[in-house]
Parts: sequence; C-alpha cells; structure tokens
Amino acid sequence: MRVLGQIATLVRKDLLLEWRGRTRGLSVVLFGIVTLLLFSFAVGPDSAALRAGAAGFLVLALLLSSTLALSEGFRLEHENHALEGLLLAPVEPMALYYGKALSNTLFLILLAPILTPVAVILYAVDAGPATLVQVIGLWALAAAGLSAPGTLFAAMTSRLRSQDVLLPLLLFPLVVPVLLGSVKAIALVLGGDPMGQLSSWTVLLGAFDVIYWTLSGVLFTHVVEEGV
Amino acid sequence: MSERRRRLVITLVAVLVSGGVLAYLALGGIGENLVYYWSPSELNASGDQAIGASIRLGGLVEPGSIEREPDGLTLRFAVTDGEESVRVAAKTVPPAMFREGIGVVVEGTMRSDGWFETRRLMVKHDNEYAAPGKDEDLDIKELMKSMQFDESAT
Amino acid sequence: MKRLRWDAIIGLVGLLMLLVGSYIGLFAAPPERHMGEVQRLMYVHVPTAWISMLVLTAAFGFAIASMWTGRPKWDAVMTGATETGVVLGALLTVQGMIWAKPTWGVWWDWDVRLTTTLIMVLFFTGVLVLRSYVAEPERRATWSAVAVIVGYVDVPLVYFCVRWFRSLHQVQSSPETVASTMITPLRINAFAMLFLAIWFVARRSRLELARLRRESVALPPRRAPRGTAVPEAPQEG
Amino acid sequence: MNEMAMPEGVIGGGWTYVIAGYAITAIVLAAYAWILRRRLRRTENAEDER
Repeated sequence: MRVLGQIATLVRKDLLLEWRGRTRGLSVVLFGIVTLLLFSFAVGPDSAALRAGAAGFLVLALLLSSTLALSEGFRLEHENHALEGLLLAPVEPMALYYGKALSNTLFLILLAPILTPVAVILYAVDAGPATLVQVIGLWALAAAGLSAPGTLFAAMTSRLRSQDVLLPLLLFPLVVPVLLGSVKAIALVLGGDPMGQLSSWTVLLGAFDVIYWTLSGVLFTHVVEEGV
Repeated sequence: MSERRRRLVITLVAVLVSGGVLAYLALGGIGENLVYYWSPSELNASGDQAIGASIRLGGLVEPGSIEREPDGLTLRFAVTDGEESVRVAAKTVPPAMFREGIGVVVEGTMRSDGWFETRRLMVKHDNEYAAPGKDEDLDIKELMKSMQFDESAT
Repeated sequence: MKRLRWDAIIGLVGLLMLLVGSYIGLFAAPPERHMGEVQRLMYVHVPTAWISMLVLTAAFGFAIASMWTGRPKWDAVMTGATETGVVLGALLTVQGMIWAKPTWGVWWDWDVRLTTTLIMVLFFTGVLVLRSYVAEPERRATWSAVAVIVGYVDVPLVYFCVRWFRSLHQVQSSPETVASTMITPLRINAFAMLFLAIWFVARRSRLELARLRRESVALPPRRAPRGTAVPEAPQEG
Repeated sequence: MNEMAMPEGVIGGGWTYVIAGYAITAIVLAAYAWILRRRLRRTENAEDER
C-alpha cells in the first residue's frame, strides 16, 4: 500500500537523521541514566527498597526521556521548515503521524538495552538474560503507549512558547494506565509473579497501546489541517 | 466527496477498534486478575510465595473472630471470603465502622507463622444505604456480592 | 435591569432545589444505620459525581460537533462544559476524601475509582491550560477538541471501573440498595446539580464567545454598541 | 479491660465531616459562579467599549 511505503520512508528518514545527529540521541540516553541515578539517591542506600521500586524507576526514566525525545523530534522539523515541506508533498497526514510515532517508539526502544542493565546494576536486581529480554519487550510496549499520544501532543505543542510545560501536563495524566500496566508487569518479571498476573497486566498495556495508536492517528489528520 | 467518505470510514474504524478494546477490557475478564486486593482463598492458594511481599487482602471480618490484645495496640481478627479465611494482626486503630461481617481491605505482609500483619486497615462499605432499625442480616452470600467475590467464582 | 435570561432562570431553580434537597438530606432524612450522620455527604457527593461525568460527556459531544462543523459556537460550549467538568471533578475529589476518612479510615487510597477520577480532573485541566496558550482561534478549537476526544477514553473507565475491577470504592447504588427516604433528597440534589451545571456551562460559553468575538472580526458583535448608556469611553478607530 | 473502646460498627457524631463536605460544596459552587460573573463582566464591558 502507498501509505505503508510512505510510513517506511518517513521512519527511515527520521532514524537516519537521528543517526547523523548522534549527540542529540546521546543526550537523551545520558538524561535517562542520570534520572535512574537520581531515583537511587531519593530512596537512599536501602537495597531492598531500591529493588522493590526498580520497575517504577525504570518506567519513569522512560517517561521523562520520552518527553525530551518527543519535543526534540518536532523541534528539528520546525528548524528547517521540514514539516511544511512534508505537508506540501503528497504525503498522507496519517502516514506522517504513524511515521513519526513509529520512529519515536523505535528510538525509545533503543534506550532499553542501555537503561535496563544500568537499572539492574544500580538497584541490585537479580536478573538473567531471559528476564532482561522480557523487560525489554514490556519496555517496547510502554514506549509504544507513550509515543502514540506523545506524538499527537508534541505536534500540537511544538510551536508553543511553553511546550516544556504543556506536553507533560497533557501527556502524563493520559498515559497513567500505560505506566501502571508497564510498572506492574516489569515488577512482576523482576520480582516474581506469585499470583500469575503478568499476562493480565501485559494485556492491559497492549489494550491501551491499541486504543491510543488508532485514536491518535485519526485525530492527527485534523491537527495538521490547522498547520503544525 | 469520496475523500470525505474515506475519512469517515477511517474514523469509524478507529472508534470501533477503540471501543472494542475497551469492551474487551471490560468483558474479557482480565479485570478479575488485575486485583486491587486478594481474597483469602487466593492468598492461601499462593502458599509460601506470598510471604514477605506487600499485599492487599480483602474480605469480610469473620463473625466472632475479633480479639483485642491486652496491650490495646494489636487487633486480631479473621478475614473470610466464605470459603477460607486468613488471620490478621492489625497494629492500628480501626475505623469506627469496623465490626463483624463488614468488608475490609488490609495492606501488609503475610508472615511465615500464618498471620497477616497490617498497619493500614480500610473499611469497604457496600452500596446499601438503610435507615437504622432495619434488621441486620449477616448473610455471607449477599455480603460477598458487595465485595465482588462472586464474579471471580463464575 | 436586563430581563432574566433562560440560563439565569435555570440557575436560580438549581440553586433553590439544591437548598431544598440539602435541607431534606441534612435534617429530614434518617441517618444511615452504620455510617450515621456521615452518610448525609451522599446527597452532595453522588450528584457531583454524576453531573461531572455527564458534563464531560457533553464536552466530548461538543468537541466532535466543533471538529465536524468548525463553528466557534461549539468550541465555546465545549470549553464551558470542560471547565464546568473540571470544577465539579475537583469538588468531587475533595468531597470524596472527606467522606472516605470517617468511613474507610483513610483520606486517600490508590484504588481504581480514585485514580481514574484524578486522571480525569488533571487531564481536562491540561486541556484548559492548552487553550490558554494557543493564540489562533481555529487552531485552538481543533486542538482542544482533539485533546478532549482522546482524554474522554478515561471517563467511561471512571464510571465502570468499580464493576470491572475489585476496588475499595463500592459499586454504584441503585434504588433497590438505597432506602426510599434517602432517594428523595438524592434525586432533588441530582437535578439541582444538573441545572447548576447547565447554568455554569451557559455562562462560561457566553464568556468564551465574547472572547472569540474580541479576537476575530469575522464574528458579528453581540449587540449594537449602546451609545448613551455606556459610560464615556474614548472612541478610537 | 480494653484501653481503647472497641468500635461498635456505627459512626457516632461525624457532623464535622458533613459540615465540611457541604461547606466545601457551597464554597466551590459560589466561588465559581462569582468568578464567572466577574470574568463575563470584564469581557463584555471591554467589548462594549470597543
């Protein structure tokens, strides 16, 4: 399909730009690591409490990094008037949205192999390779759930004076179900799952992924009509 | 006009998908497993795995099980779901509505000696509001319904 | 004085009904057999809950209408409904905490009902903040409508979560579970709150329309300038 | 025998909570009505002056 081809092209373009401007990506990674470090200061040298909170800290680091990545992504588009160009070109607005949301998701997923081991070391979690793979899978679901409404709101707020305030203000309450689902699921993976709830939390997380990915795509077309 | 119709179809599909997923969350039964509190049966079934973890236990205060320790600080009672019960040691002042047969949610840990230790005791009121003087019937089945345990049974 | 507008009449009726309903609830209705006097909070808490969700549902409808037609009228009504929903939602949260302390024994607990309600209030507050930052009227209308539609996903969750999940909050009451003497004040206050909410929405929409008129020349003025009645204002070009 | 009285399952008194709840409701509704009135006045006056 034409739209799928456009999405693929846009994702390739975004990832290429991300690769060329590595320092930007690197700063988000560093930001994530610093966030993880800060949480361990907040709890203090209590290894049991750190272990108990590890899943929450990890997901919060993802959330905070995601707002940084989202606003950076659109700032770049505005600097060179690239978005106007894309809108003038025969690109479907939906392809534009899904391309952007997908490349945001992929970028956030790429953070996982770096941040997860850091969290495992900092918070003294016992985790083998199989556990890590599971955590990264859940991280991917969480990243998708954050990116879908995140891209929509970042597109709306990217031109505003106070994007740094507005984006979290709109995004954080909306993604609470995603955060809750991923924190619980990751905590169950890291700390054992006595009651067999892991699948239910994962389904909840996936369900909100589907809701946000479908709804935001449709609404984005209306957003860009007004010019981004 | 066809452009408009195409967008209408896309919007409709998106709304249907979102609504369908919400309906699945509601009716698919995953809610039973994303529990805010465990029933005594579920807690007992998990055995040793539950020991030490921070857990919420919910159920009815078993009639005749309330005891107060002589030190006046610890309250002991059993929480039941009609089938099994868990003994609870609460180091807290209970809310005024605390009584036999009322729903409670306690937050704490299961100890290896079989007592559930808690410092946070919450009373769960059902959705019945009656004037005083109405006969008190300790019908466990009815009370269980108010605790939503009957759903997990079916 | 100006003649009474329809919304003023509804507001007055609502206020009167709220006074009557609260009087019955506070002094005529019996105390609950276990909750005692504290149960009287139901007569304000439950209507606030119903109407806040109802008003936000209306906002969702107005958002769709605003996006569909592009008319400023719908945008203004949507703003009115959203703001009223936020005010009532915030009030609902505080009332709930006041009721929770004596009955449950805690001020707050992270149960589904309470969490989803808090999300609802915070998100729609965010929508209002978003509006205040966007200068162009068309863009503001579309963007806030989009935000309202996305955020509305949470509102059915608030209502149904107590049935779907086990929670600390009890499930909805029905006429069968509430003593008949308690239903009368509850119903009166529910309609009172509905009328007050309609009044709030109407007033706030009027305000928003006036603001929109100030922003753009495209909209016709509310009424012709009153010439003599207005205190001398310097006439500028 | 007991230091603390055992709760009897009924909330005694509790009027403080009721008064607080109704007062908050009244204050919030009245405050919002008043704020709306003031904002509306200002905007419409400004409009008339134009």
